[in-house]
Amino acid sequence: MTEISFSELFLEGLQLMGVGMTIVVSFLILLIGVLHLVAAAVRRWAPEEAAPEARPAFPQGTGAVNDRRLTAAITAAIVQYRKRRRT
Amino acid sequence: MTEISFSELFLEGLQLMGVGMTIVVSFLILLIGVLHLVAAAVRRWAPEEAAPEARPAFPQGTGAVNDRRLTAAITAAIVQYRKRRRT
Amino acid sequence: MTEISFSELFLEGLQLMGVGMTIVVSFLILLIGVLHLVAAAVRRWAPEEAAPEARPAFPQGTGAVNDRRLTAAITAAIVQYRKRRRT
Amino acid sequence: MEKLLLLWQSTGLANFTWGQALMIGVGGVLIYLAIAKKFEPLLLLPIGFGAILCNTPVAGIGGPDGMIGMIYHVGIETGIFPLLIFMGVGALTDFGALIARPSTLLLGAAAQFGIFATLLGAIALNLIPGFDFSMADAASIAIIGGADGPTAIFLASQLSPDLLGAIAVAAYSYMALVPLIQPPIMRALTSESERQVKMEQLRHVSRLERILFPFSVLVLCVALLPSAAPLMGMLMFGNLLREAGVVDRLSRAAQNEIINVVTIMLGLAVGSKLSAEMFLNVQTLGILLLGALAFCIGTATGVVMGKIMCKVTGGKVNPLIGAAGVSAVPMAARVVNKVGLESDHHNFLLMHAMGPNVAGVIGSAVAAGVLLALVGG
Amino acid sequence: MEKLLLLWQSTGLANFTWGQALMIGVGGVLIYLAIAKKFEPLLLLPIGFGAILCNTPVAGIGGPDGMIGMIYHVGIETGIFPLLIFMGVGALTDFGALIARPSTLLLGAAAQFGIFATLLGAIALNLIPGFDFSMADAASIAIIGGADGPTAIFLASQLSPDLLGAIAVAAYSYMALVPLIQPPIMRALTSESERQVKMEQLRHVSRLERILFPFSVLVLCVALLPSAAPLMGMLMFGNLLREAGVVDRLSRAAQNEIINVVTIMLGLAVGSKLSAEMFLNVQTLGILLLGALAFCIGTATGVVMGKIMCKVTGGKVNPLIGAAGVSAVPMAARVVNKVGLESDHHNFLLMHAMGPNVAGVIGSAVAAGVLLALVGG
Amino acid sequence: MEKLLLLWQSTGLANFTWGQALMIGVGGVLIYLAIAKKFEPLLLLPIGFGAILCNTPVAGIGGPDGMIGMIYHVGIETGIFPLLIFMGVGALTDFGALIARPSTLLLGAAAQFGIFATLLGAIALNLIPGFDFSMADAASIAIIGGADGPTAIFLASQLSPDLLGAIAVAAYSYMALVPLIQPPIMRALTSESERQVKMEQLRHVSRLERILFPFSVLVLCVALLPSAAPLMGMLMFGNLLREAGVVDRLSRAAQNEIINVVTIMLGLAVGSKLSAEMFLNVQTLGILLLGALAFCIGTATGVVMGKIMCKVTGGKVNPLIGAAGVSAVPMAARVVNKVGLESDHHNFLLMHAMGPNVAGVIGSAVAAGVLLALVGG
Ligand code: NA
Ligand code: NA
Ligand code: NA
Repeated sequence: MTEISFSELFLEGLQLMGVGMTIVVSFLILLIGVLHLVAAAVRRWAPEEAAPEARPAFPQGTGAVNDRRLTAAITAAIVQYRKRRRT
Repeated sequence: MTEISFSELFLEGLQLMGVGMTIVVSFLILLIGVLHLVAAAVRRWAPEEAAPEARPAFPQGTGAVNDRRLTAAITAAIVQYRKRRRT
Repeated sequence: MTEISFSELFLEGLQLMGVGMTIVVSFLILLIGVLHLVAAAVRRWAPEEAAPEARPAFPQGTGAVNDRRLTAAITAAIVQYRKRRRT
Repeated sequence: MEKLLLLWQSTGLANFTWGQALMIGVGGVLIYLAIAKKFEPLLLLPIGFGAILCNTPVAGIGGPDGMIGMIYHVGIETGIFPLLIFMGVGALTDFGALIARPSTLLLGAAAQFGIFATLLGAIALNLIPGFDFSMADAASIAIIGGADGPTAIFLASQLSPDLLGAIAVAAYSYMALVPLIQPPIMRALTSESERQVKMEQLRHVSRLERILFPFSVLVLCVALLPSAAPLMGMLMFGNLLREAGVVDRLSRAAQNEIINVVTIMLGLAVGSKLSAEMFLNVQTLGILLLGALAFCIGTATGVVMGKIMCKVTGGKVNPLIGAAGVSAVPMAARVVNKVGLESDHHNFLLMHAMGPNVAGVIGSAVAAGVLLALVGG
Repeated sequence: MEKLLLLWQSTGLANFTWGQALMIGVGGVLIYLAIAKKFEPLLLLPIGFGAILCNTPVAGIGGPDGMIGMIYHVGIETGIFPLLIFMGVGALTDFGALIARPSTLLLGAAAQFGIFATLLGAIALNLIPGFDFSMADAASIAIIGGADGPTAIFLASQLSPDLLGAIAVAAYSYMALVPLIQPPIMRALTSESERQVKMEQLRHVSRLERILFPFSVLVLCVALLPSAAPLMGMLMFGNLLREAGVVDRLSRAAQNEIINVVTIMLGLAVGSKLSAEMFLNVQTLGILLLGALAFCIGTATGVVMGKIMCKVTGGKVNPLIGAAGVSAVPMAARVVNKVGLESDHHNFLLMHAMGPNVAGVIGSAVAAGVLLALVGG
Repeated sequence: MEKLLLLWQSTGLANFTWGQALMIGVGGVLIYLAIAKKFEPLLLLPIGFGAILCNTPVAGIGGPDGMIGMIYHVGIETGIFPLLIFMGVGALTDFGALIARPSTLLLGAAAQFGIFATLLGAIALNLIPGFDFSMADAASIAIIGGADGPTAIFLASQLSPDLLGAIAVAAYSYMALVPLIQPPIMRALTSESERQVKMEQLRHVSRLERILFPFSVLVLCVALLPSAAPLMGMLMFGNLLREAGVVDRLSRAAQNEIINVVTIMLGLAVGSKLSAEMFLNVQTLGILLLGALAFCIGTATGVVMGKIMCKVTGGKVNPLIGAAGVSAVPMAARVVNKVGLESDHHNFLLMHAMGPNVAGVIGSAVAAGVLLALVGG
């Protein structure tokens, strides 16, 4: 490498800081805009009907209880039904 | 590449088609023969006794029925057990 | 390779056998020492309190008990079910 | 500011060529087809993404020092990726239906006529100005008719790397389109009564036969057609891992870890061949056209052979199953089943179509071997 | 015996340099931190073990013909390992919180100031005798402030391979120290009432938006900052595999097989850069110092931007979540949650902090692209 | 037709040499042993298949441009494959029994005498015309006595690549034959009362001891025998992944994905060394003979050392467990258990035999290091 004075390097670093930070911020602000656009476009042209696949915040929570109860109820019903059929 | 006239290339292609298709068909006919031979040999010298590991066409068949009945019985039992515990 | 007489090669082999076996045995004896030292050090400075992480034979602890009760209930149910079916 | 200028000169916008922009669009279309239309998503999604990345200006991701370029060099130039996928295919494939009824190999053979007819078609295209396919190119294009992705990629990587991108895209696209392409041809070539033919149940195949099958194929291949030995060898190796019953660890590795990882890498690497100069030209149109032709002819000859077998056996073979001979496992067999059910709601042809279907895989590996031996020299 | 002498000369004891012995100790310390203190064990344990193996005298395991040296050559010099890990990170990351509230990208942007301030700091260190960081070195050191292991390794491998060992160790160590470094800064810069700000629940994000997100990022990146395309491309490719919903096999491979295997190899290979001459010098001290500085500044600017957003929105943003903008996913978001709970026991900020947290990953990939474009030329 | 002639000339039949045909038969025999006799199927099946593919005439699959040739070049010439397998072995091995009773290392040491005696035997064979083993060859052959596949492959690939095929086949075959080879020797060298010796239950080994174990071994190895550091290092790295408890993802990757995939590749690649000129000669007979000798001597010296320890400890050690010192984990330990049960139906020696068994792995890695240091220079 050629000899570079400290002040030159520091100035270059300052420049790099300014340019770099500007780009990072601009890029992410642009991305904010694009994401808003996409969201608007999706809302307009491809809205989900009543959010059929919305994942609940506590997926295993009450659902699990219901599931277990349901299974129990259903299976009990099946057992009953089978008994009746046999008799 | 050297200059090749279209007709030469086409003729070569025709030839390739003939030879290629012949080989594919011969190869697979030979394979048919080999497979029949192998099957005969296996039947003769290493028959499976009453096909102990024969996989039934509908593997879940009657087993599934049993399983389902069992599940019903088990779940009913669990429900009962839980009820008893709670009281 | 240069021409090596058999006796030279054999002598070298003998030497290799001696040296090699010596090293293997010394290395592993040293390792025995180190392992005893480590074991002593661990016993002295970092003994496990009543082996808190000793893995019990039935790893799920109280869960296992519950499980066992459940299993009992289930098995009883199955036996019942089978009996009923047979009659 | 000098730095800003430097940066502007390093942006994509300042360096885009029209071709790159268009190819990024092509990549997007492939991904759209993969996600929205479920066109062979396992391959077309990575291929599409690879195309986008490799057409990014300045970055050189597909170049000799770029990540995807290096993956291409290691995995596709060497032929290793398609061979590893073929091993996985072997480990995933149940050849039982073929072993139970070896005669279905005839259907798998007949359907390969699509390959050789397309070879002639590719050469004939040279009559049109703008086309200049060499014999190697024609062979690589023709193999699209084999309806077998890894075989097509393997052959094209050996004979015509420049056409690899277009060929892979065409092969996987048409495989996804099998449910649209095949039924009209199948209906046109068969009568209602032929489509209603019921077939006997397949006999039981013992474990020993399943183990001996890979060796039967391999021995013939080694003795007669060594140029097909890499493809056929890896296919049969995978199948032996599956059927041996003593190396389940390895079988699972071939069916999962290896095939999944290699699929990601292979897809990205194939995408690197979707550059503007290689893809945006009239040759690609020709390849797409010829690919469709190959599928149609293969389906037709398969069905015709089915009709012949139907006649010869006195009505024991449903001609529809001939269409499954193009391979495209298991899509083509499902199509056969569906078309069959249209004529008789109780006639399930799926298991019977699996025989010609897997026979088609073997058939196109044989055809690839022939082309390698005769053209690749 | 001549043999015994030969053997003694081949022992480690006869060949040890002090540096090697010390570096083996350093490796041991890293493993201790990994196991006993749970400091990023997935990386620091293999790095530490790699350091021990590569500082074994005579064996040359880290040399050009040694196993780990070859792994370094194939995986890190080429940049492929960090890129594959980034693909896995993409497949593991849920960008939903960011899509639901894009404005949090500002926090991810602000936190990158830590990077650029550290760059200047690294250059300033040259005033002290013994330090001689080039611009490329300064950039590689600065990226530690990105709090993103694979990004740091990627950039350092391209710009300053000699500093790679120290940089990787610093990056992962500070990521593990986030729960100690951040809270004091967060508390010092915010008032009690600011820390109690409650935020609105995030809106539902549709599957289509999740699928379009990788493309939004990628298109911007390709058009404006191609030098970030490899990193950002693989991150977004992984995320697309995850969200596409049609390639679950590949998504799982990226999240498990690939990332696990590559992590082992990457760790060992990074360890090979922990040699005495590269690590046991004053520059490493400088790197450790600057790394801490970078984390502190990034946290501070993130929080300050959070305060600004709080003001501008009239109190709809809790400034604490700005601290998550340094990335270090998901540790920084958890720290935010914990500090928030100290002020209000019912205020769970975790989900709100995930937005800036993943924004920080994108932000530092952008910063890496900028540094590559401006310094790497 | 010229094309047909060309094609005939490209068939295997027209190009077969007798050697190739015979070697394909050898491959078949290996696969037969793997499937029907369950002889180490994970290795012998891929090796046998690799042998078939690489002896296919014309195709050149094992050549420098063929798939398996390239895999050999990348994975075995570099030593990377056996080292990765050793890492997996480390992650799969529980050294608890050895840590609880370190004295069993003596048994692992004694059994390595089989290696060095065989070395002398190999040299002695040079007296018979037709044999011409160099010292490197002798060392590679001798390591078969280590009863450790990856160690044998690693050493042979470094010292005598030409003998690699025969050595790998011999090593794995004899490992599979351990239940036949060992019992007669064990019975001949011990008295009924010795075989009935009951051993104390092993003490509990704490987690910390398990974590420190890899370091104990590694430090000794680095300090005294750096030439064994690659092998021992990877073995201990794998074990540390297992015992650390904080990197379960990596431990599972080492135990499954990596070891399975590498086993497939390693097997195929070893098969490429089963060529006629390298295998079909009198040297292979010598290797098979010497391999059997090595196993027998190792078993004998292990048992003799067991008898000595039995005497010294006043009957606290059952001499049978010395036979497990040859390694062949866990087969040899099971054989010990079985032979022990013959003399006392209530005396389960399995756990006690695990100590010498894993000690044998360490012992042969040390022996390999010695041979590399003294012969490999
Ligand atoms: Na086909
Ligand atoms: Na960041
Ligand atoms: Na051993």
